[in-house]
Amino acid sequence: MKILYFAWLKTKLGISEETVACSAEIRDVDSLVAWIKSRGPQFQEAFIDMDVVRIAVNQEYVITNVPLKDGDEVAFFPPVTGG
Amino acid sequence: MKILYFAWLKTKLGISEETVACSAEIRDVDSLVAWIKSRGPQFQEAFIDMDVVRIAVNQEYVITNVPLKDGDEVAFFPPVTGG
Amino acid sequence: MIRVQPEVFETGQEIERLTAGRTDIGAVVSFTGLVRDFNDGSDVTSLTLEHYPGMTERELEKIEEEANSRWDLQASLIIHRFGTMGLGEPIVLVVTASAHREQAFEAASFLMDWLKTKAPFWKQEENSSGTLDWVKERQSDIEAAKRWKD
Amino acid sequence: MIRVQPEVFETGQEIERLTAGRTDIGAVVSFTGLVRDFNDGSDVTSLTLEHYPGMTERELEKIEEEANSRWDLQASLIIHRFGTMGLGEPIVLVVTASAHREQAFEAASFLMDWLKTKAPFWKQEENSSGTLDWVKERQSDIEAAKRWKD
Repeated sequence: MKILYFAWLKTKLGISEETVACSAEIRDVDSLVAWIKSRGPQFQEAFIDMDVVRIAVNQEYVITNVPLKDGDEVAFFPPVTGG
Repeated sequence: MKILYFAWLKTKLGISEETVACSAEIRDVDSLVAWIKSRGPQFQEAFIDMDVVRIAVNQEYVITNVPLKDGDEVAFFPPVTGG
Repeated sequence: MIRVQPEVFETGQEIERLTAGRTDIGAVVSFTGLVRDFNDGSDVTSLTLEHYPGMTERELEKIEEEANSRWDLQASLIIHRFGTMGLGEPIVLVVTASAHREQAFEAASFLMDWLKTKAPFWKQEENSSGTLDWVKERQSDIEAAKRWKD
Repeated sequence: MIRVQPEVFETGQEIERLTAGRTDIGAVVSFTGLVRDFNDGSDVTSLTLEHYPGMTERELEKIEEEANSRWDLQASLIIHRFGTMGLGEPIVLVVTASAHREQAFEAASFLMDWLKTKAPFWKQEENSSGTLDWVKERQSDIEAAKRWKD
């Protein structure tokens, strides 16, 4: 599945987009976040406060844990500040 | 003093502006209205319901009886409908 | 700034003029009132606005001052036309500029509500049979104006 | 109608286009958000907006649909820019047209409030020392959005 990062999440991680395969370890939003955080200190730090991380699955906001499958698009970003 | 009529008051009376001298009989807004109403049936009718007549003295709304003097400008008009 | 005029105006041009060269304005709200072909259940072919020259300007200035005392505005504009207007033509324009959007929105809404119940203008509608009718005061306008205490 | 674009737009032209040839519209409200030189206590020299292509359009469309379901609108428009913008340039435009002014005012205010808290845009400000800062979410925007129940 495609993972997208925006705004300071993108600059902090130095990644805007990556592809991750679903697995027994990465099967829903919560396990995806846990896996991302395990990748190193900058990942751990970026996701330390989930109150300032918004999540969209297939371009729709999600606020609860939802299952993921290959082909999904998951985006992580800070609270929006447009307008 | 100068008396002005606007909108349906003007069309009903057929007068847009006239000059009336202050006197013992015409000394404030109430007595001016009483005098105007005494001038004939169309005057009587136009001023029969003072709830739909707004009054301005020297271009300021008045809602109570105020004294008048020569040189004043008194206007009678219906509730406004601009905008 | 207020203007009372028979001429048509262009909303965009007026907004442009009000904000040109300024970099301190964050929010601009405009309200344009247009002549529409249908009002209170009857067709309209043209609209004529009578007003009270002199008092109109005074009232509009007072209303604008009041808005500026209640909200933090960086610029404001009221234009109101008089005379005869065709369908789709603009009648009135209110523009408010502020650093913050709620201020600009509220002030514009207030300006329209007070203008509707205080500025000495009277509308006369012509319909397709050629009849001229004075427009009646609307209860909804009176209620709207009451939202903002005197 | 919604548009997401890097190009500058002109508020007047957009209003004109939305209402051209129509005689059923009585009230048009526009909101324009501009880049200002000062924000949350620091000077700003330019603004860059990042967005989430695809989701942005979807969210704006949903917000516009929601406004049309809540208010009786005859036309509506949302334009939001992305990319780098200079001081005084427009960022966002919302236009609502209705037969009645309260409808147009409320819908425009709603569109801005929801857009501010839902549309995936992120502002980055550059100041005079060349520092780039991500703009923080504002509590006042969250409160404003809460006025309109989900």
